Amino acid sequence: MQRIGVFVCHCGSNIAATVDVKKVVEMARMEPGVVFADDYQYMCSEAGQAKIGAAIKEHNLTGIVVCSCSPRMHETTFRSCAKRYGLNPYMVEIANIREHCSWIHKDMQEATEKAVILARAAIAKVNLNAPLQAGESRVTKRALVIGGGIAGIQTALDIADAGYEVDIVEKTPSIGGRMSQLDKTFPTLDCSACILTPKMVDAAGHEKIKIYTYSEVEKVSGFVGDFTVDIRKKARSVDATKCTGCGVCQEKCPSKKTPSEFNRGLGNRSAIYTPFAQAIPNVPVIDREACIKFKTGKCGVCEKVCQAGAIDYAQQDEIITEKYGAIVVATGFDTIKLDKYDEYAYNQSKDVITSLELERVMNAAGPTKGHLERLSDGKAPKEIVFIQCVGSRCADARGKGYCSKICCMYTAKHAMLIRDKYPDVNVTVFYIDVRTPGKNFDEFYRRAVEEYGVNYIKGQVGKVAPQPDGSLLVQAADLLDNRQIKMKADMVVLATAIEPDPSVRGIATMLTASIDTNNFLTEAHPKLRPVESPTAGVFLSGVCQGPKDIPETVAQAGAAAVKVIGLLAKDKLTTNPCTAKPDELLCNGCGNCAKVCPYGAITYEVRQINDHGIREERRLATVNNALCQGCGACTVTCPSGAMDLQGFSNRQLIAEVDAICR
Amino acid sequence: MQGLKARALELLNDGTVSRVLGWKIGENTYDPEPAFFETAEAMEQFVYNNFCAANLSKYMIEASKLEGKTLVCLKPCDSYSFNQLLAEHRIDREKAYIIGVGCKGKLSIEKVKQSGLKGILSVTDTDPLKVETLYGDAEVAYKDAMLDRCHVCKGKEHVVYDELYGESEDTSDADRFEQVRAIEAMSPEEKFAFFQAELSKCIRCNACRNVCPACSCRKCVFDSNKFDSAQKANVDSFEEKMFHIIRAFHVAGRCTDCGECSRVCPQGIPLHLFNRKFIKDINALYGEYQAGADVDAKGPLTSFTTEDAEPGVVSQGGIV
Amino acid sequence: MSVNEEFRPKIVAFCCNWCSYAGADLAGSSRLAYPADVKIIRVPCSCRVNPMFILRAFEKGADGVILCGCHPGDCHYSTGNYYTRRRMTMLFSMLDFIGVENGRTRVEWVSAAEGVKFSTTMNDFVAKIRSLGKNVRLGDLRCKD
Amino acid sequence: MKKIAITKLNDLYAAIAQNQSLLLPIKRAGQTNFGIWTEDAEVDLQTLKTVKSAKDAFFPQSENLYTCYKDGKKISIAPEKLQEESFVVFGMKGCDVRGAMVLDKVFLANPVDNYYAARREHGIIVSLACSQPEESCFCKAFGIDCAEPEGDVVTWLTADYLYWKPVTEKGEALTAQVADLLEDADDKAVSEQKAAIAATVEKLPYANISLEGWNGDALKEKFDSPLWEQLYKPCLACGTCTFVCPTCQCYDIKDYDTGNGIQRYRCWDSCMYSDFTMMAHGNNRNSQMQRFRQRFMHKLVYFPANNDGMYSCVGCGRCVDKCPSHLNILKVIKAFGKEGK
Repeated sequence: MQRIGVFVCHCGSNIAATVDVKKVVEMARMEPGVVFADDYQYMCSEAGQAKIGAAIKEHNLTGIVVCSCSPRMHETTFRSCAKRYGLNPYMVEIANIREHCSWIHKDMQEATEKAVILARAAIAKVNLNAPLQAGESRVTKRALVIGGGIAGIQTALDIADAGYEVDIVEKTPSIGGRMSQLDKTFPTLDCSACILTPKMVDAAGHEKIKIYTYSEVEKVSGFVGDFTVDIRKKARSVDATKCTGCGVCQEKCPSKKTPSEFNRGLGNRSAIYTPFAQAIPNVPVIDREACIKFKTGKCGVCEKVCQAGAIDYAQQDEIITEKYGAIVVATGFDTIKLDKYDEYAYNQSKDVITSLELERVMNAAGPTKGHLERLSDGKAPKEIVFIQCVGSRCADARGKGYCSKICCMYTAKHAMLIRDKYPDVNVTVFYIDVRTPGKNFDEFYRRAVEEYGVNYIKGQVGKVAPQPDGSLLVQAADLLDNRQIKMKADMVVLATAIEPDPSVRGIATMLTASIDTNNFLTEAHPKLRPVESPTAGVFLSGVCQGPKDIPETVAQAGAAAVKVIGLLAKDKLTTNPCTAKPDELLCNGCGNCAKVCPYGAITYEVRQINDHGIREERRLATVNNALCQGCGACTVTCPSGAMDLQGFSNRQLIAEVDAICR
Repeated sequence: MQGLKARALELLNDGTVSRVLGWKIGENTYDPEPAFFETAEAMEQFVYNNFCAANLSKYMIEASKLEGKTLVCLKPCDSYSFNQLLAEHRIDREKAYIIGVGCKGKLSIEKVKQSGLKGILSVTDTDPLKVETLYGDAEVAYKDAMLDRCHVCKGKEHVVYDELYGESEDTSDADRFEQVRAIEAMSPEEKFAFFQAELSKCIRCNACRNVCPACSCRKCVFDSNKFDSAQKANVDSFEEKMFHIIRAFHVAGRCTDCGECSRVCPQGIPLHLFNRKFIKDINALYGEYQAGADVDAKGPLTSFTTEDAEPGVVSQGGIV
Repeated sequence: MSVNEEFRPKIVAFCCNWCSYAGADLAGSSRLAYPADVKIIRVPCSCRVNPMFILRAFEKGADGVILCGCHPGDCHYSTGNYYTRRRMTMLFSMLDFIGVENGRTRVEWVSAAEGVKFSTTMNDFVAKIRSLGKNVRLGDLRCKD
Repeated sequence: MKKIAITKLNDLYAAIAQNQSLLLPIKRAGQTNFGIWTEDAEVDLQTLKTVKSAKDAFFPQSENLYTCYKDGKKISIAPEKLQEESFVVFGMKGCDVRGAMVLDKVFLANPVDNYYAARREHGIIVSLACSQPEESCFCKAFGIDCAEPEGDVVTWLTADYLYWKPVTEKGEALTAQVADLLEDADDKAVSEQKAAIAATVEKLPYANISLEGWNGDALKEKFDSPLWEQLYKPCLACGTCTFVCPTCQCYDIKDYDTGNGIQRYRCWDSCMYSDFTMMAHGNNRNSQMQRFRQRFMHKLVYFPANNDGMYSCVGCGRCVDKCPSHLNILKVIKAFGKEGK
């Protein structure tokens, strides 16, 4: 029989205002196994924890129930507390009487009754808890960063500077990411390439960093501290060890009609190409879809002109298997597809472009060499309209419910830059709200309006209609003046919503990292653990976690690096003891549990057993505790109930059911 | 039958097998019992007639632990059960020598009695069955005395065997899911009344479970304390429901529809309906699946597709 | 129970730790109310929920059981909820087959970000159970007194 | 001797049920078992053997012994009420009536089982002669006369009438309750039926099976016989034989948590089950052979040894009909007979 202590937290007035905590204490005392119950203002505080500790000592408690906030919040706190006072941390259960009770119910009697039942269920469970011992697993002192944008580069640099090996896997031929496509950055207007390129060079030159470009993560197995990852190094068709980066091949390549990914399709590139001049590595790849040699077998110009003899048409994809202790996801973002936004005529007119495309247009290395011109006829625009929140803050299913966060600022930047360089161009911005929280952000926006005369109109654009004269008719509502606006524009720029790069879904599945409905990776805690995935050993850097600008990305990248360093600094990790455990006397060895195990944690072995005097050899399931993550899929597949989950055992869950239905 | 007996004896005598698992002649034609034969002398009592309905595959679990090979006689439908047990590592293929025996539909003395005959003294396994009773002689058509399951025969092919003996016949002449569909068409009240009446007869004798080749757990969850579910009392109608639902669930995707459960129920509960409902649902939602047809097949409840139907399909017009 | 007294169903909600339990937490921190009839049991993954737990709840007097997990494809354990989906489809179909009102059981996928969905789901489920009334077809009479 | 036209049987049931509950063979979902009579019940006197015996009337498959209630940390115990009202079991066959007498030996011997004793005291048995015995019947081997069974009232069913003969005081009292419905009758039809039954019984294949060698002294030779090892093999370890048996009396005692308290109940158990008499160290019979042997040794050796030679088998033949593997007590008796033991 357990000796259980029940501790009811007031959480200031968060709980106590709605739940009669004294009543919960009184009712808890009636429950089997309970030898002590008390309440306190803040159980999680030092004094609260000391109270728990004193009770553990005084009443020889073997288990405790804390009626408080969500276990997702403070389970770890109370487990550490228990441990400090000599109680096994897994003898702690939490009754969530805040999020699941006091915060959602108004009626005191009703909330109190429910709190009593939730406490009862936790008490019933802890009555069946058994002390669990965490196991140990080793840590491979090497990190993997998936994505070579500014987030990935920064994370890798920080980890490497701390002295740990780190590999970057980038799916495109060069690191650099979205930031390399940007012209200027807000609110300082410094040139993006000027601040990014040195970091790229640092990363490439760092002795602890290995960069796999044109490569993708193919398979991930293992767990925190001990991941095994297969990286597919796609065939570049160019021998990187021989290539000097002279660029002759690209010049001579006869296939030059492939839309350039780097220029967002606004210009073309050759079949053999480096995405941009400062690419790292400065080694081209052959796009086999576009290459005449690969398509027809004839050509071979690049091979002929390459003096280094680096062209290798026979190169094959290579699979590299490497072990890592930690994995950082830094897969970044893309702009959403605009197929569902016909009203903005994006697919009908070349003069309707996205903001990211405008970055390329404004950039000296871009398709227009930095001249602001209409892509349809090359004329200089006189009237430019910016439309904000295209697909962001969207109530319907066409777009995203969230704010893309960066658009207000980059639009102010674009408007300001255009007005600065081309004072004769009128710039009008249609917006829902202008959101400028950030250091020097609002000042920046105000300068755009006040100093540069950008015309901001609060209102949604209903339609952009291409006119026979080549102009664009913009129909909008001015919400402040409450009037309909019809204006002609030469160019329309859409502040298109950003979304996580589509590749993140597959990566999340491989990593078993959870993802939200918008495909942003979920953090372990939205406030307290924002750079960690709930999957141990997986960390988040940059926009894959949520929209953010460059300084935020860099800050988060550093934070993720610190978490990785903290992990890699350990020699051993303690493993989750809530793992599946088979009862050898009940196991049939049927093999069904292994079929549903996502981690390959279950194997079978033939063992001699003594079943109440019957001695025989049996095929029995064995669980590798280091691999098992404790999902419990196996427990339901097992018909005899031989497979059980420690910490969430059949009998514990049934006891909770019983306590609730009583 | 004599040929089969001779062949079995031959294999026993030449040491290919250490024993024969077949049927032993009973007090009458209609009550042969499953039996192991280890000697030529014992083999004199070997019988294989049209009343040999028992599925012997489950006995192979114990036989697999014995020294030497066991010759086992499997009818076409039994061979599916054998395969399923094989897939779940419950039996050892190396320990079995399978003679796939011919089957033209098996007879049931219960069916003969249901035709209204009482005090049966003897019966033949011919078509028609000639029945001698205390109260007069009668004849019963073979089809009328056949087990229900044989009317939805899986076919005459054995899915696993070492050699075949005798002719088989596909005796199916009914729609396998007709009864299931009839119940599906009922109102919830009618369904409930139907199963309440049927299950209230259950005496929890466990015959259905113990005969079932899919219920091969060393210790059934209803006999262990793992779920606090070890109940033997039929005090309350809930217990029967729980037992039969969970039993059906545990064998879902594993049940070959051999029909032994319904054959052995002393209260005549149509237990196969539970299993067949699951089979019908699985076929409809996850693709046609016959447990035991392929040893390497992935079971429907240990696999998935990302496009599977949602559980809500049940309340949105049901699974059809 | 007198006829005037409002029927307060007993409802058990199994929530997976990573998505739905967090969704319930979010509903709480967003103060999105749903009836107190719902009591949540935390499980690591929806695939931990054994049909026996659900029947057990009904046996002991529950009027409705709802199971919430991560959206298919988003399972923390990558595939757990796919198994849940098949298992529960089968179980619910069987309950329907034996004449149990099919609204008494439900599966909903609720992500950690869907506090609103959690709350509306629970409101809707409770309303459904209230309309179905007391569970009499699937319960142990010994627990009813 | 009284009689009542079979067309009026429903009136008779209603009259009996007016004063006490009435159990009789009722067909439900295709099977006939004893159940409580109601207006719409389908009474079935034609089926010779109910699937389960009438044992439930006195020794239910499961029954509450007492209930513990919890109030805070205080626990109170409420014993289950014993049977206080009389009830009638109608249509019990000679074998089942004898079955109850076998149970008496167990439950009425010291210490008396109060639950059982109360039911026996308040139960009135109206037995029914077996007009058409069947092939699996061998009650004669145990000295039972199915043509004139024991009971408080004995009845015979002919094509037109139910003949009614009170035998005991309880029987007389019940007869008085329904006297209005009964008319006087002579013994002729009954005598004819008895003679016909006797003639049929002689033709039954097992009616005269020899029980020689089966007695309380046979323990040693029977227990160690190698025959068991062959006989048990097809046994599925199900409990069909025990649960349909009118004399099997083993039970288990269990607790059920109702949420508000604990109901302690007892329920039939079967010596065929692997968890029968399971103890902390395991089971004292850990092979199916031992369990199988137990059942027959108990019926034919241990029971007579303790009860003045009375077998705890009454030859009803239910296990013969119902065993999924076609195993049964007859095959066991005959197997040993062949060995000449």
